[in-house]
Amino acid sequence: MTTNISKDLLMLMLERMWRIRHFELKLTEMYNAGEVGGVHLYIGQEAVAVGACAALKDSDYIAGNHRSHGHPIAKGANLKKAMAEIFGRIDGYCKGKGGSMHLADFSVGILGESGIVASSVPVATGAALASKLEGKDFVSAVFFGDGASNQGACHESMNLASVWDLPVLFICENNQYAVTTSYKDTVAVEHISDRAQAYNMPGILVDGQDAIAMYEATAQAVERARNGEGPTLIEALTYRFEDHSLGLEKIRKSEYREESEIDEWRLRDPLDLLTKSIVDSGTATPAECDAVSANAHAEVEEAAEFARNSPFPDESELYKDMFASDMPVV
Amino acid sequence: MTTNISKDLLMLMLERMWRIRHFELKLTEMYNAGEVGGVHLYIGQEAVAVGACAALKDSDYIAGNHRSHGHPIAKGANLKKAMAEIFGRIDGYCKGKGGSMHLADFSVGILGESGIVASSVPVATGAALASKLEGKDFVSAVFFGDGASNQGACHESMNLASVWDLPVLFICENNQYAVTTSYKDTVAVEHISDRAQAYNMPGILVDGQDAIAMYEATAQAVERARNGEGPTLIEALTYRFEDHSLGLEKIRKSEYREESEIDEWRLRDPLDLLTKSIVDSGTATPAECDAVSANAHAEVEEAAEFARNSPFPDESELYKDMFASDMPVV
Amino acid sequence: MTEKMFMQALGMGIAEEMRIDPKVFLMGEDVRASVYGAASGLHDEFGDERILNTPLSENGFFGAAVGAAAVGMRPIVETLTSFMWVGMDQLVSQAAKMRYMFGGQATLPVVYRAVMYYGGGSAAHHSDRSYPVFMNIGGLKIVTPGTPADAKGLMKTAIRDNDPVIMFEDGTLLGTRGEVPDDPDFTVPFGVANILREGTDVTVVAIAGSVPRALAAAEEMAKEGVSVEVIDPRTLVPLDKETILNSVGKTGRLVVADPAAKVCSAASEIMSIVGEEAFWDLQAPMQKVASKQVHIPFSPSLEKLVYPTSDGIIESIKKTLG
Amino acid sequence: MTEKMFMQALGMGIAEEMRIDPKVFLMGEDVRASVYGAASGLHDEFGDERILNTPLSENGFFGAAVGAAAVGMRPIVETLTSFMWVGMDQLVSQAAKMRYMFGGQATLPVVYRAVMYYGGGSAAHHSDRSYPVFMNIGGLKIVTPGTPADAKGLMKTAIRDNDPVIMFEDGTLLGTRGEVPDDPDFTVPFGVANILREGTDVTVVAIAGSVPRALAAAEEMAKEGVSVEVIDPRTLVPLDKETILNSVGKTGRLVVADPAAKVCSAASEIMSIVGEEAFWDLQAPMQKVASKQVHIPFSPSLEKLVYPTSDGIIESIKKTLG
Ligand SMILES: Cc1ncc(C[n+]2csc(CCOP(=O)(O)OP(=O)(O)O)c2C)c(N)n1
Ligand SMILES: Cc1ncc(C[n+]2csc(CCOP(=O)(O)OP(=O)(O)O)c2C)c(N)n1
Ligand SMILES: [Mg+2]
Ligand SMILES: [Mg+2]
Repeated sequence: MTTNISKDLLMLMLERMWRIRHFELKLTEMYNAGEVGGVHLYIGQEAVAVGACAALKDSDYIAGNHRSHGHPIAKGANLKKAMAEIFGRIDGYCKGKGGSMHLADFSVGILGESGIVASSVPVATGAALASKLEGKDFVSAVFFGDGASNQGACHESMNLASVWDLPVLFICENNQYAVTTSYKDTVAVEHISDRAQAYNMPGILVDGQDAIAMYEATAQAVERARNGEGPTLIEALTYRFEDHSLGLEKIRKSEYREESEIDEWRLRDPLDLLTKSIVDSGTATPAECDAVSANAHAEVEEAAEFARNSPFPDESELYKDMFASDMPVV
Repeated sequence: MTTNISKDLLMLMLERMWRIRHFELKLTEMYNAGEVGGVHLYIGQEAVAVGACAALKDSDYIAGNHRSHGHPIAKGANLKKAMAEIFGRIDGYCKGKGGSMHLADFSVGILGESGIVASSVPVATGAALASKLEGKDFVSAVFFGDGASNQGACHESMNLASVWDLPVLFICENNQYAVTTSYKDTVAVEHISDRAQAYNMPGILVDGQDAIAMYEATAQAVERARNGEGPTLIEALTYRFEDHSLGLEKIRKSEYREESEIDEWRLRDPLDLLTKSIVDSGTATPAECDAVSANAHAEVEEAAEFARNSPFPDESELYKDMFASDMPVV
Repeated sequence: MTEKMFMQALGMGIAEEMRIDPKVFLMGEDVRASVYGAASGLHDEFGDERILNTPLSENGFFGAAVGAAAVGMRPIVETLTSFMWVGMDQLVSQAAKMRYMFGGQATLPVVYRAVMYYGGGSAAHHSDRSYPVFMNIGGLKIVTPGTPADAKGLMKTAIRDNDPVIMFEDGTLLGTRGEVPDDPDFTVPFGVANILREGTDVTVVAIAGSVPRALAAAEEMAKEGVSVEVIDPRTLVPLDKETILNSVGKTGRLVVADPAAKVCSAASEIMSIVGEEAFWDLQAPMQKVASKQVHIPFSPSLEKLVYPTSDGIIESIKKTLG
Repeated sequence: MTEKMFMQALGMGIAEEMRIDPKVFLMGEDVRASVYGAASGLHDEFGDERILNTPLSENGFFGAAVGAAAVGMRPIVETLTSFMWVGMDQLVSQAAKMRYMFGGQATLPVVYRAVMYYGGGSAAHHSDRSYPVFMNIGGLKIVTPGTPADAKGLMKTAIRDNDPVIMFEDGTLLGTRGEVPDDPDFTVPFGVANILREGTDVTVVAIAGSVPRALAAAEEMAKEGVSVEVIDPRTLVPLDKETILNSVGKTGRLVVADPAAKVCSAASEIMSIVGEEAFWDLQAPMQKVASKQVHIPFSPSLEKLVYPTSDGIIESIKKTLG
């Protein structure tokens, strides 16, 4: 895909995608070594979050789900704090209280990942409501899966956002499966983006392996949102290359997907595709691209080291943060 | 509308519509006299339930909502038991435990009205699931409002019914308002029936004042359902002639609808329209039609008398029916 | 001080806070018309921008309130207790848990106004009194005003509070009258019980709609020479244990009157605390006067058997006196 | 009798009942692959028709189960406790209330299997132990098996029962082992507590995952010459009050160990009953050993502080001994 995106932005996207990839690979390694618990890997889907977040500003908000490392890293999360959180340490984003599924960084607009499928969809809609009520120009975007799209929360939020013209982007990452279940068995229409018709909003089907396509679709939707023209539903066709989660290996054995299908999707690795675009367009050299990866790798290693060395939260933390006010909980 | 519906069926529809109308008028009278509490009147919408239920058999199921007298009467409920229930008496359908919003008669397929908006939509979907799992040929139909259509329960049920091809009819009674709020302010699309596209099922827009049109649309959907072709969404355009409920008179003062709008809709009274069809087509004489009304009126008077004379449930009933087994509850 | 109805007092509290703080807004079904009463006049004063009629989508707009609060607004959400089941996930998974699981990053100043209609033939689908459920869940402040003055003062505190709060507005109290301070600075703090009547023989802890019933019972018992102390906890989270334990320390006898269903009720909780922490003070079995463990029957002949009454409280007081 | 894991015992119970009764079917997310384990092998045996993978629509399919049950099927629904919030309205407004509000017309033989993962770093969104919530709501039978044999026997009873049942399957017990009867006629009745160990000095009522911890504590105390009676109520609705009251009548001392959050917990309820009905038998303050009133923190250093432990139970036993 040819594009007129600046080199800076392209390289930023490449960097964030590599950060995610290396982050997830490192976690796999550490999981196998017994250093961390089970997590949901974003490998294969990097272009979705990164392409989308490249179209957002720091002052814009995102919210995510249980497949929970890609979105915050794409939005600019600090790898050390993210890793420390997954280690359950005091220097983590949530002081170790949240863990892998609850990364958040309110300071750069990351309203948080969420373990209950589709439960951050209404929350992101509410952030957009605040933008509208206060006449601000920030937008919010929420990432959710093909499985999540079947939750009532999505219907209610999309309808609400549309009748109130809220500046929110509903980004459905259709990675084809919810755990072992194909979306073809649970979604009544061909494309989830077709459901946008039911809410009188644009429904855009995007190649989720292509970061540039994701960026462009999102940028368009952001513009609409900032202009007060309301929400957009973006369906990104993508694939998770790995198991549903580290820790659910046994499910792989149930053979809910063919090896050949996985192999085919792997041919469209989002990192390869973006690198190729960058190189083919003469934007950067292969060596420059390799350096981005190497750098991200080093950052991730540092983050892991940081996380390992951070202490566990101590007993005094237990009741803290239940309430904003310091009051006895019981 | 010309039609090849049998005289028997037309007269049955007229009878049930008059039963509903007289039932509601009697309740209004008794409410004003302080004999019964607040209820949601179905006046103006009679053609919807009656037209739809005319296309169903006794072995088919229906479920309803808070506007709760029309559906059961349309499906063949006993007026005495219905009235006694609204009086909270032991001879009522639910021994007085349910009241106006919870009429039910499982013996003729009335799975019950429901006070929580949209909450019987999944239930009706489940009845249809049973039909499919057991290879039975019964269908189920659920009545819900324009307001209710914005609940997640509707999305989840319609999607589920479609992916599983369940024999269920989603009948949305668009009476234009949810309490004081126009559906135009809460539904993002022009017609609620347009949402059917999002579930890959037929969406049919029907004149809900026209019992024959309702019958025909429903009969078509029933046929599809019995043939294993799955669910249908029917949107019936209708109007409630009275306030949201007896007991919420003060809301009328908020003037959420113009007198002229009410007057216009009253010109299309479903009883007038059906009577005219019947008379114009030579199916029956005006006198025959009047007799139907008079008869229904007498039945309602009898039902009121029956209800008045039925005793209140006594203390021994309090814990009964919490559980099927006789066990101490506490 | 002016005499006001409980419902008006709630509305006064909201209006005063909306005047002070432009971040406060009210959303819910038909709030512009104020179907439930306490929002009367607000639409006229604050207009469409701050009084929002929502679609019938409780999970959606309960959650939208969380999101709006998370980025700095101060939403008030109006609903009935019985409709909270529909939006339960957003209340529990987001409103209640978000702050803790994000290590304190989220500040959620949102007030859910849960009107509890019961006692008037609303039947099973419209009569829930579910505060014990939210007490168990944790992370939400639970407010149960028992008098018109508290209705106003606690509402104002709720709106100013930086945590998610559920105001359980007791339907049987909405029409009660009492003196309500006009002072816009008047607030009632959370976590401080109200000793409505001092006494020395028996402690009656009365929640929400039980408050006037407990006071009537105390009055009645006074005629028989029994001195009853009546305590309204006002907020169940945080709970002012201290005041209750001190009172039992003085009286040695405890009756808890709670309109919630009796199993795992607020009454159960308070009794479990006293049975553990003030056991040696107790001179008689504790008495629970809560609702019968049934769904709410429509028929008045059955419904009247369900809730705590003055007579029921009197009977229990007598039991503790042996 | 064969030694089985708790999780296998649950599956055995389901399989046996499905063999007997063609109306029984299982539905839930990814149940064909048995992501949560206890449905292992069922898809192979019973096929697509009776093992249904649902969309991610808890409110929708929880309610569909009610509808299917209302017209004669016997659905088993698999979910996690934490996902029940999403489908709460159908559980409360329909499953729990329908029979009563329709005067007994609806018979709803539906079993909700709520797996409770906690204690293993699942964090706030996946660690709920919400049975006290459903105890308060009423209308649902609440089952909390504490041993593999009970897992099977109570599951079979649940499936045969004509009321809606929630089986709370404790994640910390899924891997425990024990003798399980092979007899397909073996069932465990509801409302009959299990006296797991007789004793004379202190009564410990232990719920779900607290059962092995209470037994370990009793074992430990025996070494110190203290005789502890350990009672597993097995079902919280119906609750076998009798057995608990009789035991306290004998020992005079009560400890309740409950993995639920402590406020308005099952422990609170049991203590409130004993404090009212067996007060004169009590010789010491009752002791609640329940989870701390916080959302579940991810970090193991914090999470381990939350739940009842054997040590915690021992400490409380000692407190009751003064
Ligand atoms: C409400 C709810 N139901 C079920 C689950 C269990 N669960 C976790 S992830 C998942 C599949 C989600 O699928 P999808 O939305 O497509 O996201 P993906 O995992 O494919 O990224 C399920 C069923 C959950 N976390 N929340
Ligand atoms: C979940 C839920 N939310 C709110 C209400 C209060 N309520 C009762 S009827 C009603 C309006 C329903 O509108 P609609 O579905 O269009 O039905 P109509 O009354 O117009 O027949 C509302 C808001 C309710 N009963 N249940
Ligand atoms: Mg997916
Ligand atoms: Mg309507």
